[in-house]
Amino acid sequence: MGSTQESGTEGGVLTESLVVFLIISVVCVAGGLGVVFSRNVIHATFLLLVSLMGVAGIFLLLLAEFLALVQVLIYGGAITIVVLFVIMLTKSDEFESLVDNSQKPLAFLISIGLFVVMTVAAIAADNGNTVRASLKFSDLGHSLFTDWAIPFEVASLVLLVALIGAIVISKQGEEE
Amino acid sequence: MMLLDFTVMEGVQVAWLAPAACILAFVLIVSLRMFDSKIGSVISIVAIASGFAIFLYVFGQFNESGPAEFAREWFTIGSTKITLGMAIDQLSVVMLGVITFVALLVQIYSVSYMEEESRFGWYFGVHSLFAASMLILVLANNLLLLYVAWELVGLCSYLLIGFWYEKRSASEAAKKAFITTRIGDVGLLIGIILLYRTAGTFDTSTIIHIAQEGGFADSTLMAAVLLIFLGAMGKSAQFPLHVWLPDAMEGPTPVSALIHAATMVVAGIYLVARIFPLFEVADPSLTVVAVVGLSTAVIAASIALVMTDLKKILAYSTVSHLGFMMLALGSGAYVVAMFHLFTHAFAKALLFLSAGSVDHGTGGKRDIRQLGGLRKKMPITFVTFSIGALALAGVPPLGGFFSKDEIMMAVMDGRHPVFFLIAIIAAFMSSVYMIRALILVFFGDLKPENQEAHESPALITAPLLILAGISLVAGLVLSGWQDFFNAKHHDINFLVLALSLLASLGGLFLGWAIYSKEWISSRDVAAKFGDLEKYASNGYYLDVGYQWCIDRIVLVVARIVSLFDRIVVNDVAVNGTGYSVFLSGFKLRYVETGKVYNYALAMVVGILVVGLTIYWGLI
Amino acid sequence: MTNFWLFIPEFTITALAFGVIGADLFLARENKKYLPWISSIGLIVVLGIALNYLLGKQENLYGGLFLIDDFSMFFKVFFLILGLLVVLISSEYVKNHIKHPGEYYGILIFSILAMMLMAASGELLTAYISLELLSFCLYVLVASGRYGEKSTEAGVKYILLGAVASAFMLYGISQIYGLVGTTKFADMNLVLVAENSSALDLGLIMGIVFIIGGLAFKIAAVPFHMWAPDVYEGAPTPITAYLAVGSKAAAFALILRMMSSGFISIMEDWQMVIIVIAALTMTLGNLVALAQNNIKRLLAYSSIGHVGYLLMGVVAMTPLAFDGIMLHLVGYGVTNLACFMCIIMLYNSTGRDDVAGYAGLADRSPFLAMSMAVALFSLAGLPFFAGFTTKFYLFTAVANEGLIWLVGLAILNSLISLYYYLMVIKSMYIDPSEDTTVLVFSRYSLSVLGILVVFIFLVGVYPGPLVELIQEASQSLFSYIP
Amino acid sequence: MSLVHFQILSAALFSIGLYGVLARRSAVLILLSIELMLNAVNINLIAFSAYTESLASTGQVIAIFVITVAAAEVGLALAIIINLFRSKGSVDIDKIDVMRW
Repeated sequence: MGSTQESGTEGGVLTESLVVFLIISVVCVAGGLGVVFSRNVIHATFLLLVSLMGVAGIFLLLLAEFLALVQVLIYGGAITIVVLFVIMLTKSDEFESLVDNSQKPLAFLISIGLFVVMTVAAIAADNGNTVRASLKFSDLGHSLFTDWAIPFEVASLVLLVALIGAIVISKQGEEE
Repeated sequence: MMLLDFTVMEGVQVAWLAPAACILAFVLIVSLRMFDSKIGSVISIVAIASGFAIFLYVFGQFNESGPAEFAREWFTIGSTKITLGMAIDQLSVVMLGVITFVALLVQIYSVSYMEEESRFGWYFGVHSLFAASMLILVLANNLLLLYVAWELVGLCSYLLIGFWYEKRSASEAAKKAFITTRIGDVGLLIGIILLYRTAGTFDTSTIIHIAQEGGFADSTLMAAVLLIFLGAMGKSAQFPLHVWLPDAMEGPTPVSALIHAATMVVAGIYLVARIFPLFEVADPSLTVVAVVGLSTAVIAASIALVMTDLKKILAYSTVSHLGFMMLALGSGAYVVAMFHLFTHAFAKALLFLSAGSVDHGTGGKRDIRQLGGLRKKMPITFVTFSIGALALAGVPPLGGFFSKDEIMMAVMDGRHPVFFLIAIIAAFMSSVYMIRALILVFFGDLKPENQEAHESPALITAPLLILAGISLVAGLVLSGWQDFFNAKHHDINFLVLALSLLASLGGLFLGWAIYSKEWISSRDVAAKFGDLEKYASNGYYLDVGYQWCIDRIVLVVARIVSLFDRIVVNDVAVNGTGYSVFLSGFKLRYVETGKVYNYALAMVVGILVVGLTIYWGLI
Repeated sequence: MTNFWLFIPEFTITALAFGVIGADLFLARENKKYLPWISSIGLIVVLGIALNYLLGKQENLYGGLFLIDDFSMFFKVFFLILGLLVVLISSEYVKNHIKHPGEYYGILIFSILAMMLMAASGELLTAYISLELLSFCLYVLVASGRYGEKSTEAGVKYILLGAVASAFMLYGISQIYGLVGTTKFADMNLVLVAENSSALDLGLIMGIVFIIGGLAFKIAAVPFHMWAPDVYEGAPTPITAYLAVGSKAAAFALILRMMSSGFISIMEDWQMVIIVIAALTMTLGNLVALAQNNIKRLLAYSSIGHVGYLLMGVVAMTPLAFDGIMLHLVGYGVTNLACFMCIIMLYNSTGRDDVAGYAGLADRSPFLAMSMAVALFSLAGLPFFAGFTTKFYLFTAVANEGLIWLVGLAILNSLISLYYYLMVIKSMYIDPSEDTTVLVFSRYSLSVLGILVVFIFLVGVYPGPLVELIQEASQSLFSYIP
Repeated sequence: MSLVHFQILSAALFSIGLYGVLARRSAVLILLSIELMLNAVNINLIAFSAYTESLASTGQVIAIFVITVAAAEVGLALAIIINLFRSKGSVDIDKIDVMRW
């Protein structure tokens, strides 16, 4: 099932790939933090794009080229654009006053708590495996269309329903 | 099954027709919306009359061929078949008779009593439904069906107490009855399910059989039996769950007579009698029954002494007598309990209907301080009320005398003498309050505002006379009763007999002395009742002494008890539970802020709490 | 090679959905009234096809992704009938209040497909994607109410919270996938049995809890219930009925299969938590319902209460308890639909959905008041109505496992619930109405309501055949456990 | 560099997204935060599939579905939000509490 590739070394030495990982991680996290702390919704959207492109980089590090491609195409090419459209359609100046709600401190605590729990879980379960495996496009495609044919078909219906729904709902306000 | 095969059928195969007829009446009245017309009452009375006819047939068959049972499958739970069926035995035949007969009389009475009401047909519809469910309750051969009927009966009671829902007190009372009895019902259903868990069936006779074979773990059986008893306590208004019954007097008087005196409230007694062998196996449980019964009898009687509302006096008297029945059950004599149930049903229905007649004749007065001297204006009611009162007071040879006496003997046999002594005191008090009510309502001077009082029409007095006749002779069936139940005759214990007689008559005399002295001048007494004048004047010291006793001891105790009753039991335990339930409902709703992020926070906190709980193995 | 005949109900129902949406494009505005007929006849045809081809089949497709057995068959039939009934109760409402009937019915039918898939899926991803299809359909349907009303608000709340819940569920799936190494329920069970993990590690717990959290959101169990009252109130009324019955039933179908064939070996770990959730859910639902004055909101809380009862069955984890859950789902479903049919009929003619709007209904429309009373009595679990039989079965099954106090709490809660149902009934029969015009309904509505009321009595009085079907279904579920 | 690094990154993104969901007032910003959470899931999935040979393609397949669903979700949610904006003139979550209690 594809080639395997040695990476990293023993003893926590900073390898090239680790450095790359750290840089991309910082981009991801910084972008994410920007999304949730930014006071400007347009900035937030662009920072989301930055963060998601970082995620695409992570996918590359994980040897999932196809996913990285999809990530860039869908998030960069579609989702962000749609969000920007919507922001333009709605009154963006409202966002200046629309910052955070009253439960912000609690939200902060809970998020930190969840992060701690998840990190502890990850560290506890770590099996120290440093070998990454990559997957051929054709294998992915084959598996998607044979083993996972049912979810695939259902996913197409999900998209269809979302499409119809979006049209129906946004047409509602017209002609009234 | 050939339902309409007119060859001789077993009683049990016809018995179900009685509730079926009543349900049919209910469905007809409700679906045809005959809420305002008189036809509703005709349908209902025809149904219950045919129920009575069925009883006569069933009774005849039963005397020939003995107990019988039949059942059909309803559905299965796992491997357990749930059946619905009817059983005919001594208990159910007796109850069948009492219910159909009293209900028939009460409905006839209601035609005249309720004629001015709107929703006249609705009243009869619910009456029919009540009769049907009560009949199902007593005929049921399994606990599940019994429970079903038990709930329906409670629902009808709720509807009828709240019949005059425009009156705030009536709808409050309905609600209170509903909530209070529900507390018991939870126990009942859990108890039944507990029995089912071990027995794998709801069939009453099978469960009893298994219990007698020792098939239940002691603790399970004990828990189940006590939980079921909790249900009986709620329905039969045993202390401290009795508080709903006096309030239930907000309903129409015929309803009080039928449901809250003669039939529904004895369902608890019937239930305990029905599964009596279980109580015998789960040994100390009968002591609980006896203690509850005894305390109910005494406490309610002492409260009845100080009540001024005629229906409330009767209500507390009912509670007290239900206590006597429980006491008899707790003393191991369920046959005696059933006998008292029987005599009490007629006597108390009679009293309530007479009270209703007073009410009807005086334009709605129920406070005994505003009544008085009615015996001339309402002679028939006077006679019937007196018979009822004396029967309950236990004056020989009326029905109540025999049944009370039997209870006393049973208590003497089955329990510690202390029980007996307290029971005698309760019996004594019941004489006092009965005579008090009798004197204050029918003797003395006629109040000027009551000059218009008149005797009630024949549709009202006829049922009164019939019930009075039965109360007069009910005691005579005693020996037949015990044979019918194959029970042993108690050896007559003359000490007990004498004491209980003394209690009844002493109570009557005392009441007479106190209440006629207080309301009529001694000269009037001397003039009217020459024989008694000597006693009254001789008994002056006694009079003062008893008055003192009553003022300083009985009244104080009674007030304390009734205060306790009002505040602790009523306001805190019953209303308090109700209110706290409501309050928490009303407070909790504000958690629902309408804000998405609050909702999301609740979810996330939920997830974290659940996860960490599992991780740390907290529960 | 996969036998595609086994997918025939799914294929045909997809075709039906497309057909309805397509027909909408070609039908003139005055002919749109035929859409519900097309949909319902189509659903009946699908039902016939499903029964004809799949009855009694036992198949395991795509290595356990998709299971055809009595359990999934039962739910398929249940969902198809449910969908049919929802189409029937929708038709008059849609005519008056919904702008795009074709899409409404089409998406409704897609959601039925989604529920069928959920009941049949034997694997996390398939289950998830089907759940997501259902959710999307419901988001659209919830938000499809008349412009400017509460519907949009309900839609926003539902989709945002639903997305959060689905993110958690996905994270859970990823954890399970990484740590257990498979997403198929049956294999998961094998791995978990083999590990024989007395103490689960945190990551795995996180996975399971996140997934349960996502499903708990769907069934609106406390504390994941908070969207439900708002969404139920805001959604178009037939959709509220559908949410309360369909999406819950589908999520329960999934939960039952997942718990019984995936997580049964680590039952001790999650059992206690579900007990607590069940207790909280039923208590909170019934208590808060006491304080409601909008009928849809009241029923939302009542349905939360019912979820509490159903969760007890999940805790008990026996075939008997599963029977109880399925039976109660059916009984509750029929009853709820009847209840909502009444609400829709009243809303269509008076525009009221607050409890006060029910005052004097008995005089204005005796049949409607009677049906509503029957439905409410059934929800309260009074004897001879569906609710009693099904609740009783469920409670008994749970008590059989020794959870007596939980059953006691449930009974207490049923009694509390009787109280608020009676408030509505009292309002209908007793309170005077300010408006005393007699309400007239179409023969169509009355007959649909009549059918539902008959069902309530049928399930209540003669549940035997239904119980037998359900027993077969739950047996097939437990046959997967080694 | 091993699996645990990626998992911690995923945890961080997930928590950041969650913070956004819990703390923001604009419906659009909440939606963006949810996207962050979904991406965290994807990192987790692909990391597992890359580091565990036996898991093979499943992780990537699931990730594809996650992206699909995320895209659809954004589309639908934005449509509903636009509708909300048209009827209320705002996308402020604090203002959509007509239905409560």
